[in-house]
Amino acid sequence: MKKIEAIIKPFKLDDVKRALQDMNIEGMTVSEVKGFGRQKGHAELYRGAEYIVDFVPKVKIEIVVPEENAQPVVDALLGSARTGKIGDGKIFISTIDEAIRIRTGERGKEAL
Amino acid sequence: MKKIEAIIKPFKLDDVKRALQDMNIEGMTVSEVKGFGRQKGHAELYRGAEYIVDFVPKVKIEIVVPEENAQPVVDALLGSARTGKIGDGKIFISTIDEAIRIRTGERGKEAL
Amino acid sequence: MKKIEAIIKPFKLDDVKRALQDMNIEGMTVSEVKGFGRQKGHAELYRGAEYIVDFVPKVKIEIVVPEENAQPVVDALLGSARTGKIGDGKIFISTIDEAIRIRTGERGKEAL
Amino acid sequence: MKIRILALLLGFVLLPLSAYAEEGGIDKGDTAWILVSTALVMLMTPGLAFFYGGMVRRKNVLGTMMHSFFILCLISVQWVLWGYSLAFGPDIGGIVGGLDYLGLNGVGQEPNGTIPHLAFMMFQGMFAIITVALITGAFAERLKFSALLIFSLLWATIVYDPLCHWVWGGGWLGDLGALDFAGGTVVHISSGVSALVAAMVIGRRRGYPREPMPPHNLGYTLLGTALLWFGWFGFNAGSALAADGIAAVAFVATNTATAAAALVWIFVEWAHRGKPTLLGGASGAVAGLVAITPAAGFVGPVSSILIGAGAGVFCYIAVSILKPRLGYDDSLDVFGIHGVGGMWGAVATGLFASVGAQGLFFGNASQVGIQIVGVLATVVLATVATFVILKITDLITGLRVTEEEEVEGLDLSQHGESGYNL
Amino acid sequence: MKIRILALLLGFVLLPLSAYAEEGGIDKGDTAWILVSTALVMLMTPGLAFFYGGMVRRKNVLGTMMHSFFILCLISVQWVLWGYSLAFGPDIGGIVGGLDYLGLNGVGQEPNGTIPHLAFMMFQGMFAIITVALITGAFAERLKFSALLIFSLLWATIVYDPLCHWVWGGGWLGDLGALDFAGGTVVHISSGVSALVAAMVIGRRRGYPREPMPPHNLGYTLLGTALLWFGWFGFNAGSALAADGIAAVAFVATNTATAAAALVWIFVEWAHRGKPTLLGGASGAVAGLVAITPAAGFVGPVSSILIGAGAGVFCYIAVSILKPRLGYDDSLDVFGIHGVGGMWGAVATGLFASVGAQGLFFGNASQVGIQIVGVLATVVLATVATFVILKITDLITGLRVTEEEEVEGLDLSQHGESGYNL
Amino acid sequence: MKIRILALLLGFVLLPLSAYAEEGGIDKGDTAWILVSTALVMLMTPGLAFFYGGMVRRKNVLGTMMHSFFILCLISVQWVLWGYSLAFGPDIGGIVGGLDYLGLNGVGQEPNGTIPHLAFMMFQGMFAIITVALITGAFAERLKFSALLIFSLLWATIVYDPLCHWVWGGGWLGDLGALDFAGGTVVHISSGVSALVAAMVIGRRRGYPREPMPPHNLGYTLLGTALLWFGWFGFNAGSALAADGIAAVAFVATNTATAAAALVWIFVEWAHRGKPTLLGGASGAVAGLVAITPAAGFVGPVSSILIGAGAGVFCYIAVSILKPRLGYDDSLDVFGIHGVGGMWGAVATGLFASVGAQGLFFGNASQVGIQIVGVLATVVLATVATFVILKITDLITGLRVTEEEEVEGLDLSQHGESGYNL
Ligand SMILES: Nc1ncnc2c1ncn2[C@@H]1O[C@H](COP(=O)(O)OP(=O)(O)O)[C@@H](O)[C@H]1O
Ligand SMILES: Nc1ncnc2c1ncn2[C@@H]1O[C@H](COP(=O)(O)OP(=O)(O)O)[C@@H](O)[C@H]1O
Ligand SMILES: Nc1ncnc2c1ncn2[C@@H]1O[C@H](COP(=O)(O)OP(=O)(O)O)[C@@H](O)[C@H]1O
Repeated sequence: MKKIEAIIKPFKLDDVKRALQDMNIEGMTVSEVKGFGRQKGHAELYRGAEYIVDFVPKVKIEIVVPEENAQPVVDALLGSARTGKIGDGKIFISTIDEAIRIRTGERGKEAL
Repeated sequence: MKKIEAIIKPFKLDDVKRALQDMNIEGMTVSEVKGFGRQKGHAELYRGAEYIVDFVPKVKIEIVVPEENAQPVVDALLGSARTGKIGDGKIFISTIDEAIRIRTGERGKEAL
Repeated sequence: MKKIEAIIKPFKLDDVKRALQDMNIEGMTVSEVKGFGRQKGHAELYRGAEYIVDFVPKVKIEIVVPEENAQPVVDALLGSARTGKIGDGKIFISTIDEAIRIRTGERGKEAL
Repeated sequence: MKIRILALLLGFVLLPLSAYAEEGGIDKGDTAWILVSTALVMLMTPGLAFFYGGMVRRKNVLGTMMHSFFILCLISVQWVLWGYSLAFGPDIGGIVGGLDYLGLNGVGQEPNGTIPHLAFMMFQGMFAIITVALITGAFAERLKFSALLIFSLLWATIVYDPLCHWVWGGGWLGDLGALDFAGGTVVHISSGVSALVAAMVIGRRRGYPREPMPPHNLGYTLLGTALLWFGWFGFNAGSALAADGIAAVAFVATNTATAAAALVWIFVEWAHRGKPTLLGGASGAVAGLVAITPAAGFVGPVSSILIGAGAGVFCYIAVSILKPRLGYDDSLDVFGIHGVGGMWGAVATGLFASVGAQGLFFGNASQVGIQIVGVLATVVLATVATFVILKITDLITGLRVTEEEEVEGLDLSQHGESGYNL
Repeated sequence: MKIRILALLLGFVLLPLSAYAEEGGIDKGDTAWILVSTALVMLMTPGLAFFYGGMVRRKNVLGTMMHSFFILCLISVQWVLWGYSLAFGPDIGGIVGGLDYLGLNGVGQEPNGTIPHLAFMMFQGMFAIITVALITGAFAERLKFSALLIFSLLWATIVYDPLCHWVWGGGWLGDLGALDFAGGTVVHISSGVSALVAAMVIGRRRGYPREPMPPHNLGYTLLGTALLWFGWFGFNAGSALAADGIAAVAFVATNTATAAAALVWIFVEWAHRGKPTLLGGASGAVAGLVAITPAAGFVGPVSSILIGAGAGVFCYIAVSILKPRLGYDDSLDVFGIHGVGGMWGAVATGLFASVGAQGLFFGNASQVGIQIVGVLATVVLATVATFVILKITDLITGLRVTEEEEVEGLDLSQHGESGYNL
Repeated sequence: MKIRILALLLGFVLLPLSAYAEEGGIDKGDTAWILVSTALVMLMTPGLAFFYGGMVRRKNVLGTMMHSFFILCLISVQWVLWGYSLAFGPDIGGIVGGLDYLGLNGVGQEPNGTIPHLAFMMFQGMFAIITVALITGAFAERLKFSALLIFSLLWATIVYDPLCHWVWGGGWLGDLGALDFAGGTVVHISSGVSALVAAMVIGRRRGYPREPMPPHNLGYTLLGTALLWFGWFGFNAGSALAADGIAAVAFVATNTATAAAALVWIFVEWAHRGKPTLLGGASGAVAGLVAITPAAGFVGPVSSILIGAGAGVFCYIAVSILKPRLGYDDSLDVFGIHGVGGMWGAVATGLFASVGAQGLFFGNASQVGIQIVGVLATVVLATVATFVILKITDLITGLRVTEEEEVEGLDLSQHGESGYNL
């Protein structure tokens, strides 16, 4: 099994979720993160002083899928998360040794 | 070493923590995430209109253990996080190449 | 490619970020987590009653780098995140199969 | 209220040997009450900042609150410089006040009724402020801040000041006998209708109505509701311009109608959607406050319950059924609550008035007609003028932020600040 | 307060040629003060919503705030329809008021003392509201909303209205000479004791006391404390029913006792647990406000410090030592603060009264006995009636949410809303 | 204000047959107004807790709020026990009041002017409280709580009480003819200058100015601003000590200057940094409130605009340009806003006074000189005494928390509590 981690722009979450649902991905886990990268942060003001916030809000999506589904998921992510502007984010793929569904104890693909 | 990631129901965190402590697991890292899966979200109201929130609050627990401890930890998780209802969550196991304790620079099992 | 995950003390984030920038690491993803480990939590008061909060606020930094950069990054982390007191945190290293930049579709090292 | 001012002035003229005369016409009890009422009405505008600020998305909380807060500052100065003069200066043809009071020239400690003229001026000023602020709910989450500045200044000057003159300043609508105890037409219909026009001219928020845009902090909204309710005692009971029995009538009507409207909204939503909500209660309370405003000093407690109940039902329907059908994006339902609630209140005043004036149910059928004339006149003025003002504003600065700024949120894009660093 | 009403009525009867008579018995200074006080007391109930709402867990913030807000709406209407009549209608056997004032029939602008009758009615109404709202802290985080509706309506009608009549409406307890300046028995003992009964009948929250249930937003709790303290000036000093020296006495006593109680709680917790806490300060302040309530117009500043200090100590002990020992789950310590603080205040009034009445330390030993009779009568009524009302409510709708709903939180399960989307 | 007190006392002496005499010298309208004003000023201190609490980092929110709240409690008691006596007891050499009023001995319901002496005492007490609380912004996020306790008690007793006596209690500065309507020198210059001394003695926060320390909750800061603005009507218009024309003058000046200062700050920041900010608006508003305080009852609306505008400009410069150059860490800009705003206001009073007193622009050149003497005297007293008090406090408990405690935050380290569990 593969774990696909995507760091995306927060306002794209809805589109991404819909794209994944459309291809019958039934599970994912999402968290709020702060990103640091080529996309610059922004300046904020505090009583006439300016300071730079260099972390940018991002959303991380984690999806564990059987190996054969990895490429389609990546394609769906690329299709739905892209705006073409700096900061669109990354996809990282790694290997998962085992998955277990807590409710039933099922293992492997059955657990997803 | 193995990393065990469990996505569980938030109100089970206390039970899970106790179960892990009981088997002398001394470290874990917890974060708040939102899950999407078979468990349906809920409807919320906004001035007479209904909308669906499909992300469900979940807690993610990450525990890195020597390989031989992986199965006992999984068993403890299964024992303590299960309610038997949809949405109990998943356990994912993956491989960690190296672990280092920042304070001492110790590596491997010593670092855990 | 390697993913380096570091769990550090929140107030060290700024130093760590600077150390990584100094070695031209251009991307990382940060999230707020709660840690449980040797470092004890603290007591809080509620109308004359005391209770223990055993989770400690921590920050998790994830950095994906080409394999050859892993050791320098670890060194930078060790140098910048250490206070020498219990609770300084851990570094976990794992393997990433593939990285993709969403904006361009670039893969591998190019994507980082 | 106009009636009362006249009565008070008359009283002053006819009773030169009364207790008032001993202190130069100023009654300290009345003055204490009006000063307090003025402070209470002032607090309503920050209250509105929280009421509105809690309902928007987190990224727009400061931008939304800034609207109310900035208008509090801007119109405070506008009113002193020229607004009060346009509204309450010597009448010019029933349409607008003269410029005699520019910069509050000649407005001092002398009595106006039984209170210092300056106190009357300031009490009225707080009404001007909140009326402009109310509109901002319509275009929350997408207006350029520079547009807000220009729009507010023009709207206060071109719509509010003359309309206030029409009803309370010696203008034609007051002369006609329209009853508006504390500002149903002047404040609520005018802002509600202008809000609808603004929502349509400016257009919907990006993503509306596909994406849900849930309130980010209902605690703020409840806080705002509480401050509005609290301040509205000054608004309505203060409009008696005296600490007397009429003030008590208005106070009781205000509290009772508000409570009834909140209850009814809660029950209707419970029946309709299966759950009673806090936001529903808060929305109903504001609807009730709006509807009782023109009637407050003219009705008894049972009529107040009926007026409140009507507000709960009508505003709920407007907000939850009509709005989605018609498809406009009045972000925070200014029209659905202030427009609809205000119209119902104006008509209801013509139906239920029984204290110091008579409505239809108390034998005076003609009052309803007069009330409807008042509503229509307000609707026409507000619609036309708001449309023109928006077009002018658009020419000068543009109305909307860019799409990118809208996605980023007004807090960062317009103000370079974040609501929370939690 | 009863004494003062009598005095004012007497004054009115005996001085037909005084300044009052010139304006039909209404004093505008007094009226201004009571209208403001009424608004202040109204604000206390939303204040309570924040005081309580900040202390619960995040998932129950709206459900908790909704209790206070809904009761504000519900009892506002109940009071107008029949509550005022039961409390202040013509006395029936010292037990309850007659139905003459149903729907406020006959309650109008005419003077009651030196203020319009409607103003007196509304001032009293705000007391009825907050008393019911206070109880909700006992069953926070687990009550069904439908149960709240029924419980509140029954409790207001069966417990509050008659009890209010006993003490202030011409009933037997007032006749006995019990001193209760602003509602120590009527408001605080009654709600505190009922809260204890409710906590025991409804049972503990799931996980209590094993799991810590820390306050989710102490800023809200401090806001609530501030609004309570602010509003309580209306509650206590307004209970003079005049803007006079007694009002000033009550105002000073209120502020002083509150401050002293907060200081003492802070110091006691500091000594006992090693740290001075904000929640301790807030809790102590409320305890002081409670304890000084019956005494406010009867005591000087130094007595106020002592009464406040006693409240700080006794309520701290009740909440932090007694409650865990006895094991009941009065979620937000209504009994520990209002019950215990109210009883101490009632007795302390009998000890320290020196202005317009005498207590034990000023030579009138019998007053303490009378005070204790008042406490006991209130305890008995509140205990029995609350128990019965809870049983009835249980039959009609059930009292508790299901376990699953409790885990999910009241915001979502009862109201379909979330407190925050941050 | 002193002038007014004299006038009122004179009036009382010379008109024994006037309406006042009929009620023993107490005017109920005035009393109602002062009681309300006292409640309003009380609310300012919790308002300050939110104003300050929103600006610090999350980990210090409770520690910061606790400063204001604790001082409210502490000085409430100190004032009653000995503070009032030091400030308003029989004059001793123009320097300090005698101990006759210890424990409020002899301070009762009898009239002081036209209000009960107790009401005057309490109104003044609220000023003492907020003055001490204002200082806490200077050392936010690093002071030991035990140091706060000692510092506050000493500062109130050694600085505030005598200074208040100098200006209002019959002391030398009032005799000199210094105009200070509601406390420009007594409250704002004294706290602002003491804050600067404290910031320098205690030293910078760890990480300042390298690390940005953005406000954690600007909603709280806006709430605080709203409560301060609202309460300041009591502060300034209440300082008329009567519900009369002067109160109305002060009310209008307060609102107008505040609005103007906020607008100017917003526009200056917009021009200087490219964006108008909410925190700027809030800061400007407070600067305006500060600057108009000494002038409120002496100036008309146009002068108020100018005074407000000056405050906006001068305080902006002090905070955003001067402070970083000089490098001290006055965390929440107490000196930049209260010190600088207060000095500008004191001088501006000497320039613009035209109602009941004359300033430079109205033909009385000497007033400016007197005002400057007042400023200098206050600066000297505040600087020297604050320095000494800090040294004493340091000896007793130490001033700063440890580095570890500072990193952890005051909420946990000093109070064992967390602001939020979201
Ligand atoms: N090497 C990396 N390791 C982990 N996360 C990264 C890395 N590089 C970038 N990111 C994440 O991806 C986000 C987007 O990267 P950025 O360089 O801004 O733009 P782009 O995605 O267009 O290359 C960052 O905000 C960060 O969260
Ligand atoms: N394929 C997946 N990848 C990542 N996380 C998943 C995946 N499937 C489920 N999850 C996580 O597990 C949670 C529970 O899954 P769900 O399908 O609702 O019920 P169950 O655990 O009973 O199968 C989800 O809310 C989500 O956070
Ligand atoms: N086995 C583990 N798996 C995952 N996270 C761990 C593990 N052990 C420790 N951690 C994380 O590292 C943090 C620091 O660990 P701790 O034992 O307190 O001190 P130290 O880092 O000095 O060994 C913990 O708070 C937790 O977040």
